[in-house]
Amino acid sequence: MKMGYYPGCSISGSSREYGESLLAVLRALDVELAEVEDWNCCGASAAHNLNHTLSLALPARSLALAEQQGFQELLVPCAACFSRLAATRKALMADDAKRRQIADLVELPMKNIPVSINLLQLLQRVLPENLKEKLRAPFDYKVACYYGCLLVRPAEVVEFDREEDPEEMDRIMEKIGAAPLDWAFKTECCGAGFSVPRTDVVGRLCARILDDAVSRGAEAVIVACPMCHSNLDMRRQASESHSGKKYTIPILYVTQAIGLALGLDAKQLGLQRHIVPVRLSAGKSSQILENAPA
Amino acid sequence: MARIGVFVCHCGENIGATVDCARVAEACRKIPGVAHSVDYKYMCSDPGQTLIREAIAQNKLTGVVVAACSPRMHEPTFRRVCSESGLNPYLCEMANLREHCSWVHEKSDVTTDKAIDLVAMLVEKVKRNKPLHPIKVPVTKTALVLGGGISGIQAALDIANAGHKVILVERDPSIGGHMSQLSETFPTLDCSQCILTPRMVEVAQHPNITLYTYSELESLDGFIGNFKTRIRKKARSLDEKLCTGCGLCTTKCPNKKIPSEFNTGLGMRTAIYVPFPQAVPNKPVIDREHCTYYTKGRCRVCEKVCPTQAIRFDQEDQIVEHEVGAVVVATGFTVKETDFFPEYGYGKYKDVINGLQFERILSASGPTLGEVKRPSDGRVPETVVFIACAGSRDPAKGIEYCSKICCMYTAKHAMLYKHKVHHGQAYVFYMDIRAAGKMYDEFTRRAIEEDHVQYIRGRVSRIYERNGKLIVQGADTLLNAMPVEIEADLVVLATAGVANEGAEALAQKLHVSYDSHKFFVEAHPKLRPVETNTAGVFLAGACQSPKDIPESVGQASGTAAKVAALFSMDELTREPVVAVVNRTAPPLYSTCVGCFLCQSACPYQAIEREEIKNRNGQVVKTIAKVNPGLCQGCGTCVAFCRSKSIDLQGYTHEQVYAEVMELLS
Amino acid sequence: MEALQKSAREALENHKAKVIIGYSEGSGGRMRPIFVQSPAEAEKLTWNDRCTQNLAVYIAKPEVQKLGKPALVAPLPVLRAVLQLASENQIKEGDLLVLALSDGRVTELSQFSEMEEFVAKTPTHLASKDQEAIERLEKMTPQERWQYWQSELTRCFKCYACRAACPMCYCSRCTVECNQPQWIPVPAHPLGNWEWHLMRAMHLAGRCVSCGACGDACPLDIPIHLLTMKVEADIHREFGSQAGMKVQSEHALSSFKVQDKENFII
Amino acid sequence: MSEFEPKIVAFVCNWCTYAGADLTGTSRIKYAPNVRIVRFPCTGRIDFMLLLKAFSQGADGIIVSGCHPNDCHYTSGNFHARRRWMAFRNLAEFMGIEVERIQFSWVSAAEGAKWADLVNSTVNRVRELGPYDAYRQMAASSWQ
Amino acid sequence: MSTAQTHSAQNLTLADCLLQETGVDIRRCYQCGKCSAGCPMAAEMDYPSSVWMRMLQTGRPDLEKAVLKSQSIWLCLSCESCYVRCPMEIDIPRVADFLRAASKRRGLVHPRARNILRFHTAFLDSIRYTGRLYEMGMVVDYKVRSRKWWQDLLTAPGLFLRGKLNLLPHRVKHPKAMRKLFKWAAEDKEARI
Repeated sequence: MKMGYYPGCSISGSSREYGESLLAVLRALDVELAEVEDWNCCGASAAHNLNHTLSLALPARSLALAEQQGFQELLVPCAACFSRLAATRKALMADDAKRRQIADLVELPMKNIPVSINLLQLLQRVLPENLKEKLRAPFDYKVACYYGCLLVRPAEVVEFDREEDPEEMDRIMEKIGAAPLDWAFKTECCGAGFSVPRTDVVGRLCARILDDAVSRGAEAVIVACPMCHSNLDMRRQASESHSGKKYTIPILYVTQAIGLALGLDAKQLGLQRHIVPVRLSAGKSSQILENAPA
Repeated sequence: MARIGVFVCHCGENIGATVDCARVAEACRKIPGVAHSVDYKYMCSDPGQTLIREAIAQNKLTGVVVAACSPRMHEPTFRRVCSESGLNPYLCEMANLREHCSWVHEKSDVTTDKAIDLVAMLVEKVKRNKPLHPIKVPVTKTALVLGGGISGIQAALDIANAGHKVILVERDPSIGGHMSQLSETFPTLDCSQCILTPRMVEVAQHPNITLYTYSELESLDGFIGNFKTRIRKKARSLDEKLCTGCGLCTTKCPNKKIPSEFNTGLGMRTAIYVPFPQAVPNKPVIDREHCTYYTKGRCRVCEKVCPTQAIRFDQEDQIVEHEVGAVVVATGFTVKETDFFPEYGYGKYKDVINGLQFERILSASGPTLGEVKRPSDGRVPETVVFIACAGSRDPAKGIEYCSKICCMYTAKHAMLYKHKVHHGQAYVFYMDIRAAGKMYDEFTRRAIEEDHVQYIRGRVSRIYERNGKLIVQGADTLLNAMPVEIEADLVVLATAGVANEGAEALAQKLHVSYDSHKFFVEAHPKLRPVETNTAGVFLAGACQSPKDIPESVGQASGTAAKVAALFSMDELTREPVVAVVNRTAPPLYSTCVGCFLCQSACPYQAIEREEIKNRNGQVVKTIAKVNPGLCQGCGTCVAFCRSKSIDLQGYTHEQVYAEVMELLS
Repeated sequence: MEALQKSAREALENHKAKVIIGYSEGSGGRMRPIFVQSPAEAEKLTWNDRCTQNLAVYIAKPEVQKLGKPALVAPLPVLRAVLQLASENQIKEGDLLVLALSDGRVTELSQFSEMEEFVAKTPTHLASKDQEAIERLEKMTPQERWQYWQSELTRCFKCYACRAACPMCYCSRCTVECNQPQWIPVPAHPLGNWEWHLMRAMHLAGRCVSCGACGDACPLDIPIHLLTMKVEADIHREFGSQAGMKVQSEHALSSFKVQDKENFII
Repeated sequence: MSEFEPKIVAFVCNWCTYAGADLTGTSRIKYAPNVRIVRFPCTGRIDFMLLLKAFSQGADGIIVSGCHPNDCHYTSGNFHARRRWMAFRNLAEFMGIEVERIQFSWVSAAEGAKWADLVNSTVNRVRELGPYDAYRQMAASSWQ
Repeated sequence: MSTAQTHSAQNLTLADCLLQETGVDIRRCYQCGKCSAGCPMAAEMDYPSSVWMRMLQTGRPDLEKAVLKSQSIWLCLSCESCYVRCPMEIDIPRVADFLRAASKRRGLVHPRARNILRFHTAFLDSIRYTGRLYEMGMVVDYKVRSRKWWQDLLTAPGLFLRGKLNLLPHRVKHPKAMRKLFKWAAEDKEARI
């Protein structure tokens, strides 16, 4: 199956492991990705924070290019990019004047703008029903599925799963043998763009999330967004200094969890790039995964 | 030559502001057949009416056109004026210059021209009106009351006490409705069972009331004064005459694990059960979905223990037919379940319950026998959070209206909780306190001042569970929206009052209109709140919109007054707008050729066959004949008849033809 | 057509019928209806594909009723007309005898149920030339159709031969003759013709047995039978019912289904 | 007149659409003044001949509206009307009448706004279609 | 607040501009407080979302200015919790976007929120010149603007060793197109209010 692909800026930079594990897993599930030629950054929170028109123009250019290159659907693994692209498509479909304005600005006709889908929507489609038999090492750990605030919200733009207490990632985790926990911070914000200017805020918000997950016995937090991952993983020290507790719970991408279950090795999944070492408890399948120098 | 009077009304500013009434009156004066044409500030006022009366007398008018508001509003008024001045009321028509013209168009010549067209159209119609006389129809002096809640009970008792027969139909095994589920009632905190049970017994013992419980309306046909209704008495699987209500079967029944609807799922009941101790009639019902005999064909314990052998497993549903003269709809409402709220956990937290469930917990006959224990582990909650406006006033959730009673029963809940758990702490998250009834606001103040209920102004954003506690995330908008987080043991949502399941289907059976929330629509929100657009069908209680007990009882007595007024007349006069088959001289006798295709078109089966015999008794011809008693004047047959042999009085072929021709000339 | 003449003679001899209504050769190579009252005249009865008049039209006429119980020579359209007239309470069982013709054989029917089985067996599709004409018209644009019918219908001079030839037009006073109000303008001008033919088609909606007698009767050969056939075809497609197949009181336009589907009411 | 103002007749049922139009009035929702309402007890009473009469008298557009299915005050008047409208519309289309000028609709007593939209949209559509000259010429060439 | 002015009846209030530009009508807000209750940043905000809604509703210029000068509009993470739960379906994040843009244009950015603005500006600069986010360049640009030289200095090597820090940017083939986009967006009418 062939699928349009809008990688987003962080997937080759601060969250390379997300890109690596995504490609590894999709190759294992024989899904081929075709990157959109010359895509540009979606502007994430910076654009819409300062200039609404810019926040439409930036994603519009990438969508126009994708349309020109014949894509109907685009996989957008990063939740922020997914939210921006989906919001832009909805806004331009509703406002013809704006659409024509931007179309002649980027000098590309924008007739039927490709639909962007997020990682969970794609996995829902491609994960085979009999996945359980194909697993080499079932990922049977207690996990806290963390959706973040943009993956399923707002419903008018995203139209996927439930806005409160979503379930799709939990279903996917069950398919690979994990035991998703019923916890209370599935869609509470991790601090997103404040990672650099207000790291203390990220520390506070992430501490709340980690605290709840750990207190319910989660062995790993599963995410599907590079910004959530970097705040929960890279900013671990800020969370620990805020709450005064030590958190060793690893943060895994959905693709990494699936990769492990399919038996792909840690290097391919970029586990060595994590700040918080991915040490999954001896317990069941005693997987001690070494990682890069601490 | 017709002598028509045209009376153009300014309706104060309502018409005068955008329509040049003088020009309309002046233009109509030129229409052939118009003998008198004036405009006046308020036609419907007394001076306006006397103006018409004098004009009829002085100009010997043979028809009147009042150009004012909608005929749905004042047609009766002006027709009464005409009949008082000796002019047949059906020679008076109204042109709708207000709702259909002045209120909806800008002030311009076009609008005034349209007004003139509308009046001219009605003048042509009135020229061809014939004097008609009301039809006398007998009135069956029996009332049908649907719904055995407090409204139904009150309506039934009032009508029965007025000396008329009443048939009370209740869907559940016992009458009592939601009121029987309440612990105590605001604002006086008297126990609901104590004030309700006597009324229920009075209904059961009243000679004029025939009570059908565990029964539903199957169909309703006919019209005011002459309804034919069929009621489905669902099989109780026991013979009511033999059963003494001893309750032995309900104690011996082995199947005890069925969630009790009466206790809103908090308590359990047996397969053969009586909903609550004071049930009227105190006769059990077998729940065929769960009873082991019906599901697996075994058990029959109740049959064995029954001292009077009253159990009838093979009992079938029974259809009972009755003729009634009026219908009072008092089917009540229900409240939203907690699974309706995504942000409060989609109903997965056991200790997040709705108002009705907390009533059962407070109620002495409830699953916890009146002690406040939380459903999850039965512990006494130390901290209880009450959330007002849960679902109501929430357009995002599709319920934009206020459910009217939640502020009051939330204050009551908090108060009763404090009375039972003195050391407990009660919080109420509210947006506005709507306590507008008599002694209502004083009641909520008592909750705050005497029972120390902590009222916080702000709506709760989210509830989640953390090691056994329910974390309620709110904000106090009176303190610069300062976030407030409370660890609660129990959360009670005052959920929105919504229409019952099946309200839409019932409305269609009764030909009563309903709004987008499936509440029944009253004839006029201010002036006819207890009537519907269907003559003879009245509304009482929460089925029309959520309301508290005093208002429901008030409305119920209102409908009883309406029914009593209807039954005070032996004969009912009905609008003479009925179809008539034309008759001509012999040998044709009528242009109707007797194809009788109109007979199958008539929804009221009002068309019969009439054999025309000549002098020596031979049947010359069989033609259609309309029974004026049954015909409701819809005109479906009239537009259908190929040879135009049947016509509708008030909307004859000539009249509508003239209206269209005039309108476009 | 000896079989036909034999059964006609038999019917008259043993008084099953007082008169045989059939076809016989007329002037100018055209067939004309004939009322045979004595066995001797029976050999005048013939049958060939030029017999297009719908003999059922005579059942409702008082002059024919005076002649006593008729036996009707009935090809399929005539038979369907009889069933539809029965559905519309114009004739009762036993009022007439039917000599049903189908590919040469003559079967005598008197019960409506027998007639229904007979009709159910034979196919009821339109003649190919009519079917093609309707399809050609349906392919035209609305303007073209308007022009077509304007040019055709303005030729009509309102001789009402079509009404006379149609067994379903048995109304004692037709709407055309109603002058209070004057629904249809009397003169044969474009508007008068237009409204007359449209009204006639609507009044035959769900009742026309598509026998084409009206089209054949028209002296100017205006294809007015296409109108009634088209209406009947639409009603069959959309409501499922067809005229003259059963004796039933349920008529297409005097009954309804809650699930009737349409795509133009918003 | 600068712009063509279509003449539109509306045949409506008294219990639903007429009451809906009343509600449009009481809610003061403005709409185009081109429509004249003729009141009938039920859509079942509306004779197809009246539509022909309206066009012959120079109407450019027609609105026919009544109660939603299942809401009819007389239980089935609107169901019968619907069947007649289907048969009439097919025949009219077959004869070349511009059926887009006839707008059939269900408007309930609670849909004041829908009535205003229905009128405005029909007026605009008929304005675009222009005056119904074809039918008017046929009528004009037929002396009464 | 100075004298107890009555609520201003002055014609074009900030709320009116908001309605014209974004279609969001804050008159719908009936102050239920649900947005502030669910906002993760409400505790730190000087005026949580329900309060600034009320301030804008009054149309008083002094309160409007106070909102634009507030820190809370910059602390908003656009996490949509408020929009998801608002009973009146008011797009509060969109209002926050509008207020930030207005605050920046009128130079009323709260001193303690300047770093957040600097971060966004640095982020956009990186897109303006390379078409994509050049993380390294963006952080350096931010440090120059905010003079926060020491922040994250220790974590940088770790990130580099883990291959998370690209030294060179990935350029878009037509950087000129990006600049054209930015110039056009800057002139758009909302930018001028």
